[in-house]
Amino acid sequence: MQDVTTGNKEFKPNIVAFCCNWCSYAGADLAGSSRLTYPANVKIIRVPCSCRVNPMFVLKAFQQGADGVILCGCHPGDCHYVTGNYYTRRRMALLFSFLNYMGIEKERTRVEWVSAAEGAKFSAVMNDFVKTVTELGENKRLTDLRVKEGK
Amino acid sequence: MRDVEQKMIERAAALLQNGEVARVVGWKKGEFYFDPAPAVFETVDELKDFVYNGFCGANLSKYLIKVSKNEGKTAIFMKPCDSYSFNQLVKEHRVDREKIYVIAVECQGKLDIEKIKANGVTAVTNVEENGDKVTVSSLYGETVLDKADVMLGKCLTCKGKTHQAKDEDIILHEMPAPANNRFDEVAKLEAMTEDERFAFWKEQLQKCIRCNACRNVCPACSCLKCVFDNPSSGVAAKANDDRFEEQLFHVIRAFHVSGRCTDCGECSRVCPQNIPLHLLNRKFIKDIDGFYGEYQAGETAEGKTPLTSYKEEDLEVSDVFKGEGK
Amino acid sequence: MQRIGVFICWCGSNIAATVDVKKVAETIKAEPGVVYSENYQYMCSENGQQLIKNAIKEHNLTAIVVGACSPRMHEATFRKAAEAAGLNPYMVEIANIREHCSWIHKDMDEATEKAVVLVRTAIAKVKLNAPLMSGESPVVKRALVIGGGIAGIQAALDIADAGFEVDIVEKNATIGGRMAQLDKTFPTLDCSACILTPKMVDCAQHEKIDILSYSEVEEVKGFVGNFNVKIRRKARYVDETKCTGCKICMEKCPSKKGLNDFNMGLNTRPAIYIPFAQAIPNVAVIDPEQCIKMKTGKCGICQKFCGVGAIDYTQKDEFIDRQYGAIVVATGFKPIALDNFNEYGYADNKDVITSLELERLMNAAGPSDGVLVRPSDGKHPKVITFIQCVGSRDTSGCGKPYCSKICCMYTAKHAMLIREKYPDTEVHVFYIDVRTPGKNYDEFYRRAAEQYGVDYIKGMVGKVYNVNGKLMVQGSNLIDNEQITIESDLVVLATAIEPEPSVRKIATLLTASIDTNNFLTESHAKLRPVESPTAGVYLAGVCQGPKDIPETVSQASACAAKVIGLLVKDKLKTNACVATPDEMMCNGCSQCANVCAYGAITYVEKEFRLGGGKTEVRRVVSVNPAVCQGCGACTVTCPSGAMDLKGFSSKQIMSEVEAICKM
Amino acid sequence: MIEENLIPKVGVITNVRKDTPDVKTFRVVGTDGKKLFKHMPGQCAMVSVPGVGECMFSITSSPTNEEYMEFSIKKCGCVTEVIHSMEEGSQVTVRGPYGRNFPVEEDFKGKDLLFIAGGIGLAPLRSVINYVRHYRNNYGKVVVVYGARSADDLVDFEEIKTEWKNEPNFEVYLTIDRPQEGWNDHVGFVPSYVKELGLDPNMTAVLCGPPIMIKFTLAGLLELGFDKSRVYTTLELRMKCGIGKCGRCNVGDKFVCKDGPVFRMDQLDELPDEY
Amino acid sequence: MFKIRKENLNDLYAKISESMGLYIPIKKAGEVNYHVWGEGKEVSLETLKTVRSPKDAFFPQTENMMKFKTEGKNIDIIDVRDEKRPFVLFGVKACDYKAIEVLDKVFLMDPVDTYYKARRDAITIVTLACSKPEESCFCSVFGIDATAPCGDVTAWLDENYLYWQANTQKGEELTGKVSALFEKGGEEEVKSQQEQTKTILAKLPFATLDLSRFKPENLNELFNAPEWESLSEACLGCGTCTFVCPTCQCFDIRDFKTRDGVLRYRCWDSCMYSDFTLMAHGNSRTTQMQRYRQRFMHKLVYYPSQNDGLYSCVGCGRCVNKCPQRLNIVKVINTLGGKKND
Repeated sequence: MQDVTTGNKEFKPNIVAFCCNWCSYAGADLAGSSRLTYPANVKIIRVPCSCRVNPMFVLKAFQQGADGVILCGCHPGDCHYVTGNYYTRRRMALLFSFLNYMGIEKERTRVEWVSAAEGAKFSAVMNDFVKTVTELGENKRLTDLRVKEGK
Repeated sequence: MRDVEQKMIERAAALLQNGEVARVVGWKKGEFYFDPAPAVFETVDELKDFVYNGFCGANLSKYLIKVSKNEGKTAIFMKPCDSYSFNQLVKEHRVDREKIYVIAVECQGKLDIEKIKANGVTAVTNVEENGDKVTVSSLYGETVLDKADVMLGKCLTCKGKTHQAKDEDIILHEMPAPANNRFDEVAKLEAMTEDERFAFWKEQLQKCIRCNACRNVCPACSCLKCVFDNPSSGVAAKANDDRFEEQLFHVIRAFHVSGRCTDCGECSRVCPQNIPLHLLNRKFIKDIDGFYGEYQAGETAEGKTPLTSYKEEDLEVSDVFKGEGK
Repeated sequence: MQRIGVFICWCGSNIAATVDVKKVAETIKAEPGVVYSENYQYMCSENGQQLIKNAIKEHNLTAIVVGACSPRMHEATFRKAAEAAGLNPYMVEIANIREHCSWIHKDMDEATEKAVVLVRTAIAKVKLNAPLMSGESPVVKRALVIGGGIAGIQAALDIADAGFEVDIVEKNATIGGRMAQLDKTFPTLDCSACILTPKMVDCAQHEKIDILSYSEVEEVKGFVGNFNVKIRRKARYVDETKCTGCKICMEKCPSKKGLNDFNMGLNTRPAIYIPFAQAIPNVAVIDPEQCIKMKTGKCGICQKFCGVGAIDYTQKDEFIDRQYGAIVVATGFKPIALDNFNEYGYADNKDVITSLELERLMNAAGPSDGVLVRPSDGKHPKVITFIQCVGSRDTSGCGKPYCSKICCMYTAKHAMLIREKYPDTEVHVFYIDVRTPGKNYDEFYRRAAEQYGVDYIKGMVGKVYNVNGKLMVQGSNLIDNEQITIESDLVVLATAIEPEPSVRKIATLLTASIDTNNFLTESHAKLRPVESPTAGVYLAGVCQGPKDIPETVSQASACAAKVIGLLVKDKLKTNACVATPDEMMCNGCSQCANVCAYGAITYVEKEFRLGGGKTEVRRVVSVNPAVCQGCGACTVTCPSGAMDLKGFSSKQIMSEVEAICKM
Repeated sequence: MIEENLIPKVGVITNVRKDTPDVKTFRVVGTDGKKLFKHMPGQCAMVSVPGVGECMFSITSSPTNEEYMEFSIKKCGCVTEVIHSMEEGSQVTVRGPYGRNFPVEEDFKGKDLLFIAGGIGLAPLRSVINYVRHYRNNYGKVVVVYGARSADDLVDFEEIKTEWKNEPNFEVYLTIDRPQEGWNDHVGFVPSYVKELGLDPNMTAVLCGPPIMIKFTLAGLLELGFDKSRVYTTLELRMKCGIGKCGRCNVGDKFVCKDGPVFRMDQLDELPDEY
Repeated sequence: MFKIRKENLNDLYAKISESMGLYIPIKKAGEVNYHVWGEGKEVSLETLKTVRSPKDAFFPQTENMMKFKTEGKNIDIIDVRDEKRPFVLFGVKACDYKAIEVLDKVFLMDPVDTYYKARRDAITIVTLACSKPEESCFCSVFGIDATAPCGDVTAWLDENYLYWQANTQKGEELTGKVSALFEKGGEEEVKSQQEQTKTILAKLPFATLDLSRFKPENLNELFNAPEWESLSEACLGCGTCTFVCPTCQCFDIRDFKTRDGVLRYRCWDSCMYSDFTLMAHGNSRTTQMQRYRQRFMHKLVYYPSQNDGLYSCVGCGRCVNKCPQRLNIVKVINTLGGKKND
């Protein structure tokens, strides 16, 4: 891990992005084929639908040292599975509000709707999210020291 | 309260005697006035130990999951708040309503022996309830306390005195409902800065010894195997080896019961370290009310929960923190 | 433990230019579980696939990871290759090191490092993959075509000719669609009605085709091979089975002031009407908003005169449920509203018309019986100016960013027809570009410009205004670089087209995705242009993108071919990545069933053995794998984790998370 | 210096043998190629795959084998599944030896010995039997009765056929539950076979196998006149620490890992019925 | 005997902390537990019972044991124990001190638990006599004198002074380090406090508990007693009693995956948990009654039978106070112990 405080090297946040297979993953593909760049520290996990993302996965990511977690899904109403992202929306609204209630910085979590046609949006969202989290700094509040000390 | 207890014993005896029910779930005398324990009574004879007093705070509804599997009908004494949990259990098919006979009983708010002791009274040998006052006898003398000061936390923010399910009731006195807004404490935390909230929960959760009392007492935690006990879940743990695990356990537990938690307050009551766990669940309830319209779990035994339903015009996740100004 | 093979693709230079593929392959060799790691120029090529097959056999691989392009591209390819080598196809994972890596990163070190992480992540997942088997589900041998325009008609006829039942659901009172409104068609100038109406009649007479006109799709459930569709049959107030199409009611109806939609509102029609002479079905319909009887309760004249007693003012909407194996969406288009284009004076001047209105004015069955007259005064226009790209290729936000594709050609057609029929008419065309790709198209346009003397002006029109009944068209001539004003009698706007608005609802019902312009998205822009991403749903005509008649017909036939290919199968392989419950952990709470959009979850009472010879009956979940689409909504709803998703199990996703964070 | 008894040693798998469809025998040595530690017949060791878990297994090889240890492991859970997927060269961690051994140097000496095993139950007995074979002169007659569901489920069949059967004053009786093609030996359940054999009740007996087999075999032996004080068995209970601290294997006033796993039947009688 | 004014106790803590760690009851987020002392911390010696017992000090709830580094197929084992700095455990009540003896017998008995031993060796224990026992206390039943605990140093506290008496070599060493803060005297005050406390102790409601039936020879009879069913009926199967108990010592050994290897740690476990005895092919205790019975049988019968009649309950009463459903060992003793009179 980079030590942010020493400033030896620029802090590069570790971002986990969960993307639904039908819209957002395809949107990310389109960003790729359109050569719309975003930082390499965004790593995408493909899930069938945003509603597959269990809060446990989000917490797991933070535990393992992610600095930001973003979920991307089809726009509400356009879910490939009809209603999946409606549930995602409720679950994540409540979860993220709750995490913030426990003092976890609200900027570390985000949900964005990105359609298969929105390669540009995907790239813009990722750039913005990386920027926000970079400004926020390392995730220290919701992380497992045992994991990091391993290094 | 003695008259209520007397009536309860009479009804229990009658129901057992005429074979309407095979057992009665209630509370049993302990070593003191203030330590009755939940119990199942199967014979009239056993009812000699039956007790109902200000220390019967325990929510009995969860016991029905196990007890109602037995042959025959089960009668249960239920306080207003317990009836919400009961409905939720019926809704989730954990308890067969047909096999339960609900006797709604009066509740004037329950007492907390730890709060009594926190008033400097120790070596308590007896407690007497007299209306608004509580007289505590101890080896070191006698003390009179205001009942309002020594009530269980959950009773101070009582949801109301209406039973949500009943087959009959034993209500002999009026039950005044308290005026507290149960979301005040949550709002107070919300008004803090992120840093303050973090510090608050860090200190509170650091006390957690992972005894699982909150989970095991929770009527909404009725999984056959909890994810935290399941080695293949990826989050199983027996203790909090790192601060993260304190957070993980309580976040996931609160999420899992969100939309299902009736705010019965048992989690906070049983916590040996007095962590205000209800404030976690209550945040979800407050948010659900705020985001999706008021919802009280356990008000009915039917319908979908807020997390298993949706509206097309639901609040966007990005709007959750809008207008917060922090 | 798995014996994993890793295959890193260069994709020519697409990946190799920014990712050090050899280094990735080398680094990955040290990963626990990896027994083989290789890189190759084109993994998806025949040779690349052979390399994978050989490695699977030689090294006894139990799972493979391919670091290549998006799994949306070649996952199926590599799964097939693995299967051919005796491996379960689901023991394949793809690390997307092209779209998600090489194409978006420039720095070689950074991209290489990320590629390694992505491959490791795929390895972490594949370690937990289990061989999956697809189930089977029966196919209902009937197709639904939504939309009865030329696209729908063509698709329905082709499918029906192959021997399958087809229902056409058309929201209007007749099939025929936009093409029925056209006069002539480019580039051959044959009469639209002459080529369309026989097809309409074929539909009506085809024993395999059921036309559900004046109907709309209300609800779609189910999945490929097994759609359950609820259709609203709107009340016509005329018994379809009795009406003979004699039109006496139309003559007798006292309320004749309804705008005639078919003629783009250029003339009126009675409250009870048959849209046009060749309508199919040739059955009247009452407009309840206009009908005096329905509004006031008095009148009833049509009922009196109807010889067969077909009129029924009390008719209600009816709902019918039908099962289909496949669905074709052919909902068509409409010209955009011109509210944002005041500069052309469309709202203020009757003689500023759209091209589709011109079609009706020129049509023999149109409001002016085919005589070209000005809508304002019925006089023959001497100077006609056409304005191209009204609302098309518009980046200002007022119109549509796309090219509507058909305007150049129909304007050339209009100009040519006018010049031919009324040689004394002066015809000007303002254009930005003239786009005529297509067989015989450019020849057609040149004929208009060269042989018919149509005045093509490259330039934009700034303003159309009325001076004493004359339409002043003020524009720029970019060739001569001058501002010009043309005094015209009639101005025709080549209005952009957009998808018929009802497509949004259809898309939602079908869970088919839609792009920012409301065109339905095809599964792949090049390789799967007629399939929607929703299995069993196909797209024909303008609902998918602007196109002309020949293209629409081709696409409709392509759809039909796809549908036929589906319907000839007796059974379909179902999704293998379905929800899978652990009954031992399920407490039967029903939360998961509440979020299942497909009704795939039910509950059963089941007896379980406890220790010591005791048993217990518990309510436990049961998932119908033929119905489950594998979204995973249920898995998160289940607090105990009793519900998991094959292919995307919680353990798999969590180990992906771990691998990603392990940088 | 107190011996570290909770920190394991690294063991290298040098040989994997598939005994039955779900039993494999793993040969393990230290990273230096030598035997990890000394042990006595009946003792156990904790074998672990870091990150997966730790499990107690009886050491199947005889203490007289100075080169390596063997563990016969039946696939029945998370850890065993991973171990089963291991190949030569894979590493595990091993700590031990734990528990009391069979009294081979005390009570067994000079006695006629009867070994009765069912299925994987032969694994712990193999260590004793081979120990006895090694010090053959210290013991009297040896009778082995071994049964399994089918011929394929018999562990160490090769060794039994080629070595044990040829040992002097050493009787081997094999049985399988159901008839099977190519099987010319006895067919039937172990308990009934034991009774059929009419064994000498003065022998010292060692039983190991599934609980149900133990129950009925013991009843059979008692019928034949065996005394519980001369019948031994070995218990398998969930053990964690191996040194009698963690409480997991506590039954009555005994810790199986420390006071067992070898118990005499009369000792077990004193314990509450919870093992 | 030495004494120190109460208001100077902070100096004492500071002095001790100079050279050693100091674990002392400290109030944090409303609850008193043993924590490392530091300037500004709210020490609460008056608290009769900390929520968690002082057993944490040598048998912490979680303890890292070793690390495995894995590279390819190779495993490296790394002992992660650090040198145990000597520390003082301050304010241990008589019952809790007795509990340490109970734990010692388990962990220091051959084969020795080296993790426990390392911590145990590093600790100097300062006990504190009780002056205000409460209704849940019943240490006297186990022959414990709450007014005169042992330990390396024994201390007494009254309104004005803390009194200090070294009992062992370790205790003398500690006294030497801090003696500058002390004045001599206090024997009289201590004596009178002890007498006063003893009269209360004799009056405590549980002072007359009868343990006579809990003997090894009654093992099977007690085990098979039908009363266990009703006794355990309300048990939630949580670990509260176990985790607040000063003598419970069950633990689990678990692995945690870090970035580059596996951390093996041990943590408290509870025989009340349904998965305590779960193994791949079954569970030897499937009902909560069995698990409930195990805990109390172990405390009252099994442990004494292994350890010359020493009970593994010290009457601290924590479980009496903390059981969510008000079940406890006293109810067990009264219900099963009363049987001999029938």
